[in-house]
Amino acid sequence: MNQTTTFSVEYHRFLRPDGEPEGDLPPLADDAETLHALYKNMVFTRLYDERAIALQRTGQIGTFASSLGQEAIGAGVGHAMQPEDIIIPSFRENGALLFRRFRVRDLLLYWGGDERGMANPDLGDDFPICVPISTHTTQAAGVAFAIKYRQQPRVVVCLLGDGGTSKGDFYEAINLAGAWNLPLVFVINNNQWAISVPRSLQTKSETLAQKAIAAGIPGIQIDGNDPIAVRHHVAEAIEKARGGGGPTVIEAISYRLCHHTTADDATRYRSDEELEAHRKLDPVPRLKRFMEARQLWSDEQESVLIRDCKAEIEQEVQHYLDSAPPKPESMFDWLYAELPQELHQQRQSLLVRESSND
Amino acid sequence: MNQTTTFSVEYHRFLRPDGEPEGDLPPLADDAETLHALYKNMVFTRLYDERAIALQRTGQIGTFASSLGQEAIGAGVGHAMQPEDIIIPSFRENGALLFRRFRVRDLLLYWGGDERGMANPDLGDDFPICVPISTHTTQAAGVAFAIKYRQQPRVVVCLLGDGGTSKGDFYEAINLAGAWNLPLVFVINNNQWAISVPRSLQTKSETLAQKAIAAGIPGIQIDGNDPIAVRHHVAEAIEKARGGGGPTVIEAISYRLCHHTTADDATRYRSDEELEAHRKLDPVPRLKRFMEARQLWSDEQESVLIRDCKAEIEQEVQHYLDSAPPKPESMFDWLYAELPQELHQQRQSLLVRESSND
Amino acid sequence: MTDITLVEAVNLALMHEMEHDPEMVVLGQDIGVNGGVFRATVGLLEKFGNERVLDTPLAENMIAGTAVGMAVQGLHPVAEIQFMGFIYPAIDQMVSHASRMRNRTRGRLSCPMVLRAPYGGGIHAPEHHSESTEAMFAHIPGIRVVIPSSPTRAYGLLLAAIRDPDPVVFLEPKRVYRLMKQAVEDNGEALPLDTCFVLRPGSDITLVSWGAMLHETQQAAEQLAGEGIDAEVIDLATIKPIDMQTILESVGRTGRCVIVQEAARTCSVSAEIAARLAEEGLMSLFAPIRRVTGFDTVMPMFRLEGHYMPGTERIVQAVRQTMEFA
Amino acid sequence: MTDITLVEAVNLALMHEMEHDPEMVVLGQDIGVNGGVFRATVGLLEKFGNERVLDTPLAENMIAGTAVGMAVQGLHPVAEIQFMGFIYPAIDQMVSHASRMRNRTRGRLSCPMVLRAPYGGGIHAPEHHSESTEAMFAHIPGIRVVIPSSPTRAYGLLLAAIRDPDPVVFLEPKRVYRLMKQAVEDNGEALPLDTCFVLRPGSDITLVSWGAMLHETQQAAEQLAGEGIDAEVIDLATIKPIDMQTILESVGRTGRCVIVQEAARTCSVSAEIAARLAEEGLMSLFAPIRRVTGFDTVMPMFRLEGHYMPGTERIVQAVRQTMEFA
Ligand SMILES: Cc1ncc(C[n+]2csc(CCOP(=O)(O)OP(=O)(O)O)c2C)c(N)n1
Ligand SMILES: Cc1ncc(C[n+]2csc(CCOP(=O)(O)OP(=O)(O)O)c2C)c(N)n1
Ligand SMILES: [Mg+2]
Ligand SMILES: [Mg+2]
Repeated sequence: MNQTTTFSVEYHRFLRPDGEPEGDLPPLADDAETLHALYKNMVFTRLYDERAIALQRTGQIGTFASSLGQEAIGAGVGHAMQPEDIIIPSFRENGALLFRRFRVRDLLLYWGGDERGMANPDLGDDFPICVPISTHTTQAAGVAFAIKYRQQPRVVVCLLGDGGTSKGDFYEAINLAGAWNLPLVFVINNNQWAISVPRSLQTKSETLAQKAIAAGIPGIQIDGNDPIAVRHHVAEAIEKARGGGGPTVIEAISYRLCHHTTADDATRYRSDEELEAHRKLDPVPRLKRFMEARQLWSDEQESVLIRDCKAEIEQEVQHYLDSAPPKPESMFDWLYAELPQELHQQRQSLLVRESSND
Repeated sequence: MNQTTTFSVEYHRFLRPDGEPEGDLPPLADDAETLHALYKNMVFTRLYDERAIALQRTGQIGTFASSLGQEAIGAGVGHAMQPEDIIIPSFRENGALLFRRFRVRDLLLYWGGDERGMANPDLGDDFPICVPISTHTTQAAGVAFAIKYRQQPRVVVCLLGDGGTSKGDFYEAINLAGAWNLPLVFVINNNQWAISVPRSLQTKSETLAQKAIAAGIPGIQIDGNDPIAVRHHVAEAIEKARGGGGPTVIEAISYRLCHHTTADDATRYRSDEELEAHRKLDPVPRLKRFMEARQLWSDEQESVLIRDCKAEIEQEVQHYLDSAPPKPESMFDWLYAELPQELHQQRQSLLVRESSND
Repeated sequence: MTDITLVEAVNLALMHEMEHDPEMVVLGQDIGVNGGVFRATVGLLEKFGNERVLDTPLAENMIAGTAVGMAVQGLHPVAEIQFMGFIYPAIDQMVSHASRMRNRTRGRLSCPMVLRAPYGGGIHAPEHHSESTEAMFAHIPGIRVVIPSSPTRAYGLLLAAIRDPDPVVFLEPKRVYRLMKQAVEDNGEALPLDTCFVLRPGSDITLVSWGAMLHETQQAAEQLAGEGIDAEVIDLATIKPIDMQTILESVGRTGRCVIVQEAARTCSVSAEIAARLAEEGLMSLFAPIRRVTGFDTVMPMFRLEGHYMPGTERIVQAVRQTMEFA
Repeated sequence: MTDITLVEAVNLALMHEMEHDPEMVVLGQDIGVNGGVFRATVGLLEKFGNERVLDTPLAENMIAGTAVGMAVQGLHPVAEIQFMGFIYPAIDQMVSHASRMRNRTRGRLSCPMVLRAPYGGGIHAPEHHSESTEAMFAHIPGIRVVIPSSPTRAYGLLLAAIRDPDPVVFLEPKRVYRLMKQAVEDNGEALPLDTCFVLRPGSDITLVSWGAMLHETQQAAEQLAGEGIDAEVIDLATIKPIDMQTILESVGRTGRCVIVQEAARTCSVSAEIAARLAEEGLMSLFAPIRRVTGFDTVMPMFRLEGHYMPGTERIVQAVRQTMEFA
């Protein structure tokens, strides 16, 4: 006896790299406000990244991860989420975080080596940046369970990279999301590199989206440099989850136009040709051309936007630079709700040392 | 732009539960020697399991895991492997281990709480029983790499349960096996329960075989109670791997007719009806009926086989019961190749204590 | 109020808190219909339903990570790891996240979770079922590690652990699960964390232990009493943070100390206590501190576990040697 | 023979052994074309090809498990974990398998693997990149934990680790990677494992340290020499097993001991050394043992890491206090 079960993964794109539409566009493509919001977030993120790299070069923050070339993912995800939804990010989701309630000063504090960067009370339930790859994915399942348990109409969005899909954590998380039918959307930024390791060495699977099949949940591929595709398909998955339809894995195909971080030199391991080829797929000019062709964007709007973004970023940078240094004893003060007895002595010894250093 | 990639998982069976063939049979179905070997192993394993449970009930070994109802998997896997291949078992592969060079006395020593059970030098490169679920799967990848690195025509077979497929280890292992094209076959004994947790709570995926899709490698489902299907498809996957064709995941669908272990009471969590329904799928009478229908097996052969198996098992049990107790200091003597200085004192203190207890 | 065992006390505390705290959920392997392989969660599913009593897929890393997510979101998850031998995949979540959420968000988020696991040897269990690696957790800043040694303390300490606003690793000495019974009143009263319990006052020597080893330690104290040695017995109970005050005060009176643990010796909890005594209590010591511990070997399979685990005799011996020291 | 840094010495040892041992392979993240994020494996791919220099998928548990499998099969894998902060998923394989293969098969199988990882703070790295949790590994029976503190010791100890027939966790103090240079001869000579190195003989007090903290410790010793205090400085080097002979002998002479580590205090390696001194060397102590350690806090992000890590001043202070003790 033979029987065959089949599965499939779909790939979606609305805008060609040159900004020309292909096939039917979703309603949001006609909504200037949405397009402007997406575009603004991408431009702002790119300018922020640039500025942050400059701050790193001058020793004003530490190692920094840019999202150059991948801004459509952050913008699309950020815009697709409702304020009450919860984002559980990795560390390269600058645009998505900025779309939510993270401020540039928060992010600079974090990359400047200061825990206060993730402390802003306005962040609500949004998770802090997660550095250990994919460890946040199972947490996302726990958060999604809590939401479901409380019957709240909220959705969790968890972001990770292509490299992150190789870790057992990711698989365990999507498996639980499926088994428990959780309101949870995973968005993979497949920027095709995990530091120096290309996508082809991570896995033999033809797509990353098909990893969802292992969990019995839907997985789709989208052009991650098409902001309209990202916004549309992420929103669709979020609303499906909100309606009780369960989890989705979305592989957004993009490309890391930058070094891995400021501590990395990508020329060691990838060719200029490859990089140049991918510059042509840049999401920012793609959306701009689309808007321009529809008379939804002008040179003047562009220059106003850039001027405004820069001004806001500078203000935020100044805020960051003006921030008082963290108190040494703060490493004790947030460790537990109440400091255990045995740590009073250690805390005290730190204070004594500090004051004797004055 | 929309594109669709499709994947599939096939299910295979040759013998119906009543032992009648369906569809074309593979050549091995005509080979009396092979059929006898499979049958003998299944009968031996079942008798061994029974005896081991009796030993546990009388306090002569500790907790024991029977493979009742799942004997076709061990037999098929054991017979499909070449002597130079390497088995990396979990803890329920009694039949497969007995097909290789593990003796009943080895297994009883192990379940009797004695490390010497896994020490038999005849075991060659075969791995010891692995208790922590799925932790052996990545090790299997390492062993398969070593074989490939040395260009040896050997194959690694790694066995695990349905519950084991939920662990990240399994996914990380199949992913590496795919990425590195390793000579490695994973056989999942889907006995539909992980202690009290049914298959349906482990994962939403329709099959366990489809988890292979996440790694970009082939996954198939077989009737794990059809010894001919197991032997045929496992051998096919092994020989494919031996020829450089890479890894395969095989989900063998069976049913745990026994308690999880002697420490478990399955009546707490599953119904008699379910159990009874699955008794009808028992692999042992299935193969017997098939052989009988073809005049390849007689009542006399049956009684000789049972007598011989019992005699051999009794001899082995006696060997086990006669084994000298392990030396207390042996816990030090195999810890490192050479005992570090600081442990001499601890070892000495144990010896002194032992001798003062005399 | 009937006499109950330690595992029944665990069950009673879980029942009590589930009833009073709607934010509490339990999760783990086989904890639902089966009631846990040791029956610690028996009856919970029937009473609270599968919305709050969650049989998980088989993945300890996921169990811990999911509990972290639940806790950060304000639930009070109590996750069971079936045996301590399978807890290692959960360490990453404990050290990298559970212990840090409050600190890294300066209090914006926190992680009030409990990770329960039966631990320790002595029940002739299979390989990997007899671990005592509490020290690996005790080294992690930002968490608590709590070990009850009797039914009453199991009840009170588990309630405290669940109510604690920070992550707690709660290790249950499985050899004691059914070793003895005590009258436990289901009054919902938690015992304090971060504090030792003096089980037997004494003036000649201080014996510090926790978990299953307290029973050998108490037996040793009885036996020593017959020899005219009056030992004080302290149950450490909370392994991290350590209540050194109580221990220092005791050793300050007795001048002698033996620490008893089942775990391997090197970098263990007994090492920490001995080190602190050597730092802070050196001048009150009349004799070197002795540690009676498991060996620095792999926990042997069960035919030899009796040789691995410290027994009454080794404790008595160590105390005698300490007392004889002039 | 040119002067090289510690990370270059690691590279030299890897190069040397790859050339002489065809069973040796290296695996890890970014160790191939990229040569490792710290360049420890630079040049290996070019020289030995991608059959022996293996960029793995991103999964530390898998890296460790694969290395276990390779080693059991007789290869000599040297696996890199990119930062110690990401080593936790690998603990399960180390404690449950690498450390047990020989014992559980009574020598039929063994596990000659090395798990390398840069560790420690002080380079202003992001969150999770500054860990020092060597104690969690030092608690595991059946493995070795080795930490070099200079280029020469990195070269000799890494060779020894690779040639050792048992599993070794090899932790490289990343702050020292490029801190200093030494002349290292590529003679393939291993240094002994399981032994301390006396870096500076002295008669007044014994300072024990390892890894990056040795540098502060040596600076402190220099400073103290100016004050007329003659400190002996011992590099522990092999953290597990501990060579207590050398330490006891030293403390037997000096009567005083300060232990310096970067790691959090509780249940750490310094606790073990202090405990053993309190057990075996109590009578030679003129003053309480002091430990200068990281706090029992989460390693803070880098703006505060300087406040967390013990500096020369804290060591000097502790030594003075120990010397003043009457
Ligand atoms: C568990 C873990 N291992 C290693 C690292 C070091 N590391 C940081 S980013 C990175 C690559 C991540 O690749 P990917 O998931 O594709 O995300 P990307 O950086 O491309 O956005 C690595 C290996 C880490 N942070 N966590
Ligand atoms: C990592 C780990 N977690 C938990 C256990 C306890 N345990 C032993 S067997 C088992 C169920 C295994 O189910 P499955 O993989 O389906 O194998 P089966 O027992 O059905 O053959 C569990 C949870 C374990 N051995 N290892
Ligand atoms: Mg990537
Ligand atoms: Mg099963």
